[in-house]
Parts: sequence; structure tokens; C-alpha cells
Amino acid sequence: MVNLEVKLKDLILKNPVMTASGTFGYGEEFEDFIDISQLGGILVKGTTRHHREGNPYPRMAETPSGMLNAVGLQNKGVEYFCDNIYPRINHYNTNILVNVSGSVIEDYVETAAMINELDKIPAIELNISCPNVKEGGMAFGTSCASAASVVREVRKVYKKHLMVKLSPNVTDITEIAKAVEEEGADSVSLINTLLGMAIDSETRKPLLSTVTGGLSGPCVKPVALRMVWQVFNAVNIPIVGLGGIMNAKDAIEFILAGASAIQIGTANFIDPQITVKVVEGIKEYMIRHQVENVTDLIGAIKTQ
Amino acid sequence: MVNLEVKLKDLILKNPVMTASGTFGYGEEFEDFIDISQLGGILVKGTTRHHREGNPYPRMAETPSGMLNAVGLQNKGVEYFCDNIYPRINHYNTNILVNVSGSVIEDYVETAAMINELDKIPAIELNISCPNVKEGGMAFGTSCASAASVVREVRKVYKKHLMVKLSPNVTDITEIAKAVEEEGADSVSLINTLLGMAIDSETRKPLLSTVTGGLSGPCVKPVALRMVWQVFNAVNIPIVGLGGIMNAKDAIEFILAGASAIQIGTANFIDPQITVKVVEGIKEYMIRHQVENVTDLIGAIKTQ
Amino acid sequence: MKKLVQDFEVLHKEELNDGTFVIDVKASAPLPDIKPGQFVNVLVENAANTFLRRPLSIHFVDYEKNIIKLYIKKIGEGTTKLGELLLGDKLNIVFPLGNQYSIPKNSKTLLIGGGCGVAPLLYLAKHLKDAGNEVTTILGVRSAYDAVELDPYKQYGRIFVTTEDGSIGEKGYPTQHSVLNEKFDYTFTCGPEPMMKAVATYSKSKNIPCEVSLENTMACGFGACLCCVTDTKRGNICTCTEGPVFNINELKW
Amino acid sequence: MKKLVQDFEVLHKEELNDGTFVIDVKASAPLPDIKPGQFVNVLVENAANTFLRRPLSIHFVDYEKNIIKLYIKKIGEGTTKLGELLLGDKLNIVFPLGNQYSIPKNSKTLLIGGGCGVAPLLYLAKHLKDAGNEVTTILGVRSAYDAVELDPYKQYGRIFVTTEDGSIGEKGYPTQHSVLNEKFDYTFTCGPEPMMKAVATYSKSKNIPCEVSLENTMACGFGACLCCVTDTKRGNICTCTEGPVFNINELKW
Ligand SMILES: Cc1cc2nc3c(=O)[nH]c(=O)nc-3n(C[C@H](O)[C@H](O)[C@H](O)COP(=O)(O)OP(=O)(O)OC[C@H]3O[C@@H](n4cnc5c(N)ncnc54)[C@H](O)[C@@H]3O)c2cc1C
Ligand SMILES: Cc1cc2nc3c(=O)[nH]c(=O)nc-3n(C[C@H](O)[C@H](O)[C@H](O)COP(=O)(O)OP(=O)(O)OC[C@H]3O[C@@H](n4cnc5c(N)ncnc54)[C@H](O)[C@@H]3O)c2cc1C
Ligand SMILES: Cc1cc2nc3c(=O)[nH]c(=O)nc-3n(C[C@H](O)[C@H](O)[C@H](O)COP(=O)(O)O)c2cc1C
Ligand SMILES: Cc1cc2nc3c(=O)[nH]c(=O)nc-3n(C[C@H](O)[C@H](O)[C@H](O)COP(=O)(O)O)c2cc1C
Ligand code: FES
Ligand code: FES
Repeated sequence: MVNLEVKLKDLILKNPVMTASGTFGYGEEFEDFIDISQLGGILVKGTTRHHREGNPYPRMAETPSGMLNAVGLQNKGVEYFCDNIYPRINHYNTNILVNVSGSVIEDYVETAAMINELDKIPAIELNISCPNVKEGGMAFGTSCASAASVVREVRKVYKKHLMVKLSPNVTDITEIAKAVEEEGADSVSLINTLLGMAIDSETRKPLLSTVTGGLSGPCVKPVALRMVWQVFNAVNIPIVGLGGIMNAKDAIEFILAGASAIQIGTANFIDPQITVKVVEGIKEYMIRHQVENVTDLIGAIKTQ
Repeated sequence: MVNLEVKLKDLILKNPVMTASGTFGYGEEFEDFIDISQLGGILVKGTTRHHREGNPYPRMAETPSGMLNAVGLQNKGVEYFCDNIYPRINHYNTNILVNVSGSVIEDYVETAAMINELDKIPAIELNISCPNVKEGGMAFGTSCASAASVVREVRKVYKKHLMVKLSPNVTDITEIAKAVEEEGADSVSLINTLLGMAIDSETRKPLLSTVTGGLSGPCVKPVALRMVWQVFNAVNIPIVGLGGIMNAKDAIEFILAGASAIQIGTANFIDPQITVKVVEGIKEYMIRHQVENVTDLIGAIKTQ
Repeated sequence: MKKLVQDFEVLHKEELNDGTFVIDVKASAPLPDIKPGQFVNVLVENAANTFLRRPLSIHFVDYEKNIIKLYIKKIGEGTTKLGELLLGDKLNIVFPLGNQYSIPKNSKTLLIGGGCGVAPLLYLAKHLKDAGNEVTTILGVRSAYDAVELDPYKQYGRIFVTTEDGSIGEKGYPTQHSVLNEKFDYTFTCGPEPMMKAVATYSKSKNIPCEVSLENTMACGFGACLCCVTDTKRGNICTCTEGPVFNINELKW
Repeated sequence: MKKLVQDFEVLHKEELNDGTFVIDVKASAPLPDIKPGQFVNVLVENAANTFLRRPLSIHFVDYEKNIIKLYIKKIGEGTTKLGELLLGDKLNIVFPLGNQYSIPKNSKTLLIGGGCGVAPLLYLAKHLKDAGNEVTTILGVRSAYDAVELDPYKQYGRIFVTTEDGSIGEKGYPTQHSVLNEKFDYTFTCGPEPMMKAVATYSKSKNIPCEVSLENTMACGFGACLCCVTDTKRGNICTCTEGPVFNINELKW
């Protein structure tokens, strides 16, 4: 038997496969397709202090091997989440993580504090990297000082596992990773979307209402893999890798590059059963390669 | 008749279509396939002060809608270029630009000074963004101070059109663009490759000898387009746009986003005739949309 | 209604004019209950530039033969590749998606479709007739050459055609057809937005309920991505789960 | 030799065992002079994950019928999609690429191929015979089931087979075949690197010239990208222009 369990410090995942925030709804949208308890964890939608309507339509454009989105963190706010959604989903037999977003530090802090009270939420993912909100969001993730300050403040109120989601839209992601590690982040997840743009040459208009949006899907995989490997060589906290994972082979690549766990995002739209297929595929790979513990693969890339 | 002529300040291109450095050899490799004089200009291979062997094999990996390369500026050095290659290609009835690369400022300066003496080379493209060389290269393009300093020194010796090629691997490309504009760059070209990585999950080895390499092809187009648009809104010098252009539609998108001219790179490998096809396609688009001067399309995206 | 993801087999394909075709795909397991107005999201394989699935209305369902019919217009790579499917090929489908048209009882119903917006109306016509309604359908096409097959509609009620060039049926748009002078209790429409807006205006002027089926760009089709929002009086809501069918009163039209 | 980019038409396809197939593609214009050892670079269409062209050796050329034969082993998406081409489909090809095997005169030549490395040897055998050489070919396969068609080789000289399981021909690798005990003047080889290295060792021990055809990852195939370098005694040189055929003395083997 192969052992798929991984630990992100204190946080135990039955396998390394999680879902990426904003691509898996609250899990409920996938109940028809898969048994959610088979996953290592799920990341629910980006949640903010207050209700957000998100950006106007159009919010999506297909691109070569990927897509741009400009959803803009549409959600009903953390209070609604705690009162209405949490009770509906807290029976899932997997780790439920809330992706916490904001535009000013106080929002992050207040949201995190409220989620801290929810028994069945063992961790939050601090989204300091959303390119789709006007103020804040990505800005926090693109300088060491602001990344550090938001993590520092949230750390004061959030007592469980604090995962910080990094932006790829930076010159040196290792510096940001080190800054948030320094402030007490328990793990980092990367990458969020790359800032991109698409134009309809016929109408001469941008394809997104916000002009620019976040690029995801297999097109970003080489960048994501590189960043995971760079961060693996720079910090001591566990890494959750994501960006363009479409199958088990991709997932293994991220683990080899240094990820302790992975998240699947855009691929959920194309195959709503992809997450459980990736769990199966990782198992098969381990059997074929006689790897007993999936943890033996973490960072096991041979660069010499 | 439609008018395809564009001006990059003093540099006149018969049409906006150029080739990207490192993907078009010295032009000679394409003589069997196309009439080079039909192009707005060609960018020859990255040229350095001294001979470079480049990186060991393997140097290439295919990725979703793109490729990674780690050629590492293999070339015989600027003296060989001036003495042997230049005489062979200076009859081309198009603008020949030399892509100048280096690892220390003196290299850039000396190389530029030598190229300054070549009558038929009206411009250089200063490559401060190559991700495939150990020291220097990309490093110059990722901080305003170092980008400014290399441009400042080269500007002292180089008297013709000075184009500076920017790296996309930065937090804010507009700052770098403004810094090089400040130092007297006549135009900027963007983007060079994104830093990426690929792993063979079966062998657990990186697919490139250098582990990381430069990502190009349509997968990077949304990022490139976004950066062209950002830089267009930040500087007053002309912009040459590139990154993933595969057809005339893509080229038009870059022009609408703010590029005065475009370069075609990776697409040359897939269709060695693509450059002249894009010239034709731009013409057709202009006729269909009743655009008289291609310059009317520059930055003509409607964002409101 | 449980959503499924399943491989279907291409059983029949019929080219119509104007780049449209009807394709019958057979499920391997008995089909679940499918409502009129619902759609499927199909995976286009072997297409270099088609990354996401493509949403398509359910044109008809044959529960006996376990078949779903799709009515598709070739407009880009994805739909063109679907047109190249061969009999026996498999097609991976997520379904059934979206809400449905409401089914009144014993009323006079008017269905107006244009372009590939005719797709959901056939199945709707059947359900309306089954519920005892009188069904009148108007389909708008450009010219006789583009005309769709009308026979299937006849078994559920009256069918009229308008052509832009007057080559068959009445000349003009479907919203200009003379049958609109009759009195109807409900209108249902699907097609180009300007046409649907004209139907909405007509319905408002007659003070009768009107349901429209909206198309927009979707990444998932089942409520996970929030990309497909329509700006309604209740704010941004997902077209793929709370639509594609909307009562015009909900919209800001 | 001018390089061309042209659409060919698939005229014939023959499945061999072990996932290999031979495909005949017909040019629309008269073929230029093509040398043994040269290759083509084909565009794989309708493949979501095949972005670059795929290099393939020229297996044979029929100038009369204007046909190039390719001998292809399905190993990934690109080659699998090529195997799905139908008669009449078009295939876009950049050709002829690379250098060539040298053609001695009136000598005893030995050709050793393994796996899809047999591809260029048939056309080489023809050229060698035409130049008055005596041709001996050894092809190595895994078992009788995988055996390639040997008849075409017979017209140019002697042909031997080795199988790993001994099911036909001699058991073992082609470099272990008993005919190697004879004296040859030249060796030419193509196939897996370990096999070519064994042929190189054999040739060195016999002090005879040996030419190998190298495969590596190529982006362009015609000298533009510098991705395909081989580390030779002269430094990094392009396999696609200065190869794929190398005399082993040039290599650091
Ligand atoms: C709920 C729903 C039901 C649908 N039902 C049908 C149906 O029954 N039959 C049918 O033929 N089509 C239907 N469509 C539209 C169909 O999904 C698109 O035509 C298809 O996705 C186009 O894919 P493509 O790859 O061929 O074209 P692409 O290459 O993706 O697009 C070609 C051009 O069309 C534009 N375009 C593509 N999709 C849309 C869209 N949804 N809205 C506006 N512009 C678009 C693109 O911007 C582009 O300019 C439906 C759409 C939705 C959302
Ligand atoms: C000059 C030249 C001539 C060739 N001639 C022939 C021929 O006549 N017949 C034939 O069947 N094949 C030939 N090949 C090999 C052929 O190009 C590859 O098999 C093909 O590119 C694989 O494409 P794919 O999409 O099927 O596989 P991919 O999905 O690209 O690859 C599948 C697996 O094979 C590995 N791989 C792919 N290409 C190569 C390579 N070139 N070297 C080492 N590993 C590789 C990949 O890393 C991957 O693990 C030749 C290659 C070269 C360079
Ligand atoms: C439609 C959409 C919505 C997203 N919303 C969020 C979000 O709310 N919070 C967040 O941190 N990331 C969000 N992301 C980013 C993903 O979680 C993920 O980082 C990114 O898509 C890269 O992974 P992928 O290539 O597997 O999709 C969103 C991505 C998409 C495509
Ligand atoms: C094989 C290869 C070699 C390259 N060499 C250089 C180079 O020497 N100098 C340079 O400035 N850019 C070089 N580039 C980057 C291209 O000029 C271009 O910026 C990049 O590929 C993006 O454009 P594309 O997507 O159209 O290829 C190289 C790219 C490739 C693929
Ligand atoms: S298409 Fe994803 S939520 Fe509607
Ligand atoms: S494959 Fe491009 S130079 Fe050889």
C-alpha cells in the first residue's frame, strides 16, 4: 500500500490533492460529480469582510491553453459565510480552508478573526495576490513590506494554520516567501494568477470588463513550477503548488519541484472529476515507481 | 491602398512586422522560405562581446502552447559578427537590428560601440532581459537602477536608434520602461521570455540542462499584451510588442494595445513563412476595416 | 437533478444550411429527466485552441433511444470541430445544466427563435403541448436557403417562418410576423439579443410574461467559476445555474 | 538544396506491429533532390498538446510517384495523431532538412538499425547499392511480432534480423549478430543511443569509418533556434543542420 498522507506542519491531509480557491465554489457544486471526502482538502471561494458584487460581465476570456478571469472576488461576505454556508458544508470529511481576501489590512484581520472561531475550518489561505480587485489585493503580495505587514496583523488574531497565497507577478518571489515565513506563516501556496489581457481585434475592445485579468491553466504551468522550485530552495515552511495542473503527471511535477501538496484550479471546469482522478493517478505513479510515501517525492527532482 | 509604414522615431519600417532575436538566426536560415525584404526589419541573434558556447544540451522543452529554451546566447562574438556575418547579410533590403547582450556593462558598451560603426545597421536592441545567462543578462532588466545604468553607458557610445528589450519577470514593467526612457532609449521592445521550468516526472529530472529557461509562444501572449498596454500608458517612446504572436490577428491585438511594431519569434519555427503571412494579414484586416494607415491602429483599443 | 459527466456516442449527424448541423448523441446509461431550456457542456477534443468546454442547448431528448439532439452553428474552432465528428466518435458531456423554461397549462404560448436560438424551442414546444398548451412557433432565418427543418415543430403546433429576404414565409424579422397580432398568454424566446429584446418589448406592451434564454461566456457551466454573470435586479447572478432562462422582469432590460 | 514548406497528401498508410506505421505522402510539386539521412519536419494538426513540429527521417523517396515514405513509431500525442491521419488528409512538411550519410564507392557497407532507427536505412541502402557498394543490413527488433517488412531491403543487398527473444533471426542485439565477424569497410547506424554506441565501439575496434544519425529535441529543424546542439569536438553544433548524421570521430563518444 502506498501512503499518500502529507503534513503541512500541524495540518494533516489524507492526500496532497486540494482544490484552488475560486474554482471549486463551496464544494457543493461538485457533489454530483465526486465524493469530496476523497480529497486532501478544499479551498472555498475568496471571502471578504463585506459582500462584494464582483466585476461586471464579461469576466472571462479563453486564451491559448488557459483562461483569463476577472471575477473580482464576488462573495456574500464573511458573516454570510459563517452563518449560512459553513453550516451547510462543515460535514465534509476533508480539510476545509477559507481563502481570505481583502483590500485593507483591517478587512483581512477581521475576516480571519471570524473564521478563527469556526471549529471545522483548520486553516485559512491568505490571498495577498488577487489581481482582480482595484485597491489592495495583489498590491499586498507584490512588496515584501506590505506582504509582511498583512501577515503580521493576521497572525495576531488567527491561531490555526495560516497559509499565505503568493502572487507570481513579482520580480523575486523568494523574497516575498521569506518575508511571510518570517512573520509566522505556516505554509505558502503559489501561484495565484498571472496578470494578463485579451483583446478582440474585430471590435477593438478588451475581452474583460476590467481590461486586465488573471491568467490560469496549463499555459502558466512552467512559470508556476519554476516559482515552486525557487521558493522550495528559499524557505523552510511547506509549499502548496498550483498553476495549470491538469493531470497526475503535472501534480507529480509540482511535488518533485518541492510542493508538499497541490491545488487544482481551472482543470475543475473542464473535468469536474479531475481532482479524484489525480489522487488515483498519483497512487498509480507511486506503485509504478515503488514510492512508499508520497512525502519521499517532495523536492526529489534531480538537478545534478 | 493601405499604408503599412511605421516610424520608431527616426527608424522607418516599411511595415510593422519584425522578427524576434534568437528565433530568426541571421535571416539567412529563412532565405529559402521567404523574401526577407518584405519585412519591416529583422533582429539578428543575441550578440555578445566574446564568443559564447551557450548552455549544454538539452536546451528546449515543449510546454502547453509554448516552449522553454535555454540556448544561453550561443554566438561567435561581436567581432566575428562584424567581420564575417555582417558582410554576408548587409544587402538585405530591410532594417537589420543587432540584439546586444552581455553580462557586465563594459561588454554591452564595447559591443554597441563596434556595431555603431556598421553602416547598414540602423539600430540595436539592448537585451537586458535574457533569463539564460548565469551572471548579468536578466538581472539588468529587473531593477530600475541597473537597467538605467546599462542604458546610460551604452547611450554614450551608441549614436543610432537604441531599442531596449524589457524583461517580463518584474513586478512593475512600467517602472523599468520609464527608467530606460529617461536614459535616452529611443524605443522599448517587450516581452522577452518568462522564466519557467519543466520536469520529466518519469526520470525526475529537469528537461533543461539549466533547470530553468525562457518561456515563449502563445501561452505568454496574454501577459505580453498586458505589459504592452501598461507600458503604452506609461512612456512616450514607441513600443515594439512581442510574445506569442502566431498570426495577423495576434499582431493587430498588440498594435491595438499600443505597439508601433511587432516581432515574431517562436512562430517562425512552426511556420517559416509566418512573417510575410502576417504582413499580408495586417493588410487584409486594414482593407476590411477601412483603416488607411496602420499607425491609426496603434493603441486604438477602446477601453471605455 | 443530479448533474453527470458522461461519454456519449455520435449516432447521427445532419448538415443543414448556413453552417448549422444537428447531431444525435447517445448516452451509455439511461438519461435523467431533462427539462426544456437546459443545456449541456461538451468537451471538444483534438482542437489546439479550444481549451474550455462549449455550452450547447438541448435541442431534443429521445428517452426511448437514449438520445440527446444538439443543434449547432459552426462559428469558431470548437463548433467546427464538433461538425467534423464522425459517427461512432465519442463526445464527453456535462449535463443537464441550468434551469428551465416554465411550463404553463392550457394557455396560448408563443415561441420565437432566431439563428441557433431555435435550438431549445423544439423540446420546449413538446413540453408545452404535453401540458395542454396551444403552441405557435416563429423561426426567423435569413433566406429560404438557410431554412431549418420545420416538420418536427408541426407535431406540437403551428409553425411560421420569416426570412430577411422574403424568399419563404413572411419577409422581415420574426418579431414582425403577422401572427403577433393574435393574443397570446406567454412568450418564450431564444436567439440574438436584439431579437430577444424586441420580443421582450412586445411582451411588455401586451402585458404577458416573457422568458428569454441568455447566452454568455462560460468557463464551467455549473456554478463553480462565477464567470457567467448576468446583471439582474438582484445583482450579478450566474447564467449557468440561475439561467440560462430568465423572466424579463428579472433583467435590467 | 533549397528547403521547402509544402502541403503533402496522405496517399497510403500501413500499420506495422508494435505501434509503428509507414505512411506515404504525395507532394503537389515535383520533389527536389533528397539525400539519404535527411529528414522532414511535420506539422501535427488537431493536437491540443503538440505545439512544435515533429522531425521524422525520410524512409524512402519515390520520385516517379512524387512520394516520400515515413516510418513512424507512435510514442506520444504527435506521432499518435499522425497515425490517425486518413487517406486524402493533408500534411504540412518542411523539407529536406539536415545533412546526409556519405556514400562511398564499391565498398562493403554495413547498416545497423534498431527501433524506429531503421527509418533512414532503406533509402540509404538504395543509394549505397546505386554507387556500387555491397550492402549488408541488420535490423534489431524485440521479437518476431515486432518484425518489420524485410522485402524492400532485399533488393539492395543482404538483410539480417536479430530479436531479443530469438523468435526470428539471431537472438540478441544487432551488434551481436554473427555477420559482424565479416570484414566491412564502412558502418552506418541509426537507432537507440546505446546501440549506436556499440556500433561505434565495434567500428573503432575494426578501424573503419562509422556514421551515426542522432535524434534530439528540435524546435525548428533548420538552424534558426540553436536548441538542438550536439556537444562535438568542435563545440556545440546544430544537429539539424550539421547533422543528424555524424562521423563518430566528430563526437565526444
Ligand atoms: C447556455 C448556452 C447555450 C448555447 N446553445 C447553443 C446551441 O444550441 N447551438 C449553438 O450553435 N450555439 C449555442 N451556444 C453558443 C455556443 O456555445 C458558441 O457558439 C460556442 O461556444 C462557440 O465556440 P467556437 O469554439 O466555435 O467559437 P469561438 O472560437 O470560441 O468563438 C468564435 C467567435 O464567437 C464569439 N463567441 C463565442 N461564444 C460566444 C458566446 N457564448 N456569446 C457570444 N459570442 C460568442 C467569440 O467571441 C468569437 O468572436 C450556446 C451558448 C450558451 C452559453
Ligand atoms: C532528426 C530526427 C529524425 C527522426 N526520425 C524519426 C523517424 O523516422 N521515425 C520516428 O518514429 N521517429 C523519429 N524521430 C523521433 C520523433 O521525432 C519523436 O518520436 C517525436 O517527435 C515524438 O513526438 P510525440 O508527440 O509522439 O511524443 P512526445 O509526446 O513529444 O514525447 C513522448 C516521450 O518521448 C520523448 N521524446 C520525444 N521526442 C524525443 C526525441 N527526439 N528524443 C528523445 N526523446 C524524445 C519525450 O521526452 C516524451 O517522454 C526522429 C527525431 C529526429 C530528431
Ligand atoms: C475563475 C477563477 C476564480 C478565482 N478566484 C480566486 C479567489 O477567489 N481567490 C484566490 O486566491 N484565487 C482565485 N483564483 C486563482 C486560483 O485559485 C489559482 O491560483 C489559479 O487559477 C492558478 O491555478 P490553475 O491554473 O490550476 O487554475 C481564481 C481562478 C479562477 C480561474
Ligand atoms: C530559441 C530562442 C532563442 C532566443 N534568443 C534570444 C536572444 O538571443 N536575445 C533576445 O533578446 N531574445 C531571445 N529570445 C526571446 C525572443 O526574442 C522573444 O522575446 C520571445 O521568444 C517571445 O516572443 P515569441 O513568443 O514570439 O517567441 C529567444 C527566444 C527563443 C525561443
Ligand atoms: S459558467 Fe462557471 S459559474 Fe457559470
Ligand atoms: S532545431 Fe532549431 S537549430 Fe536545430
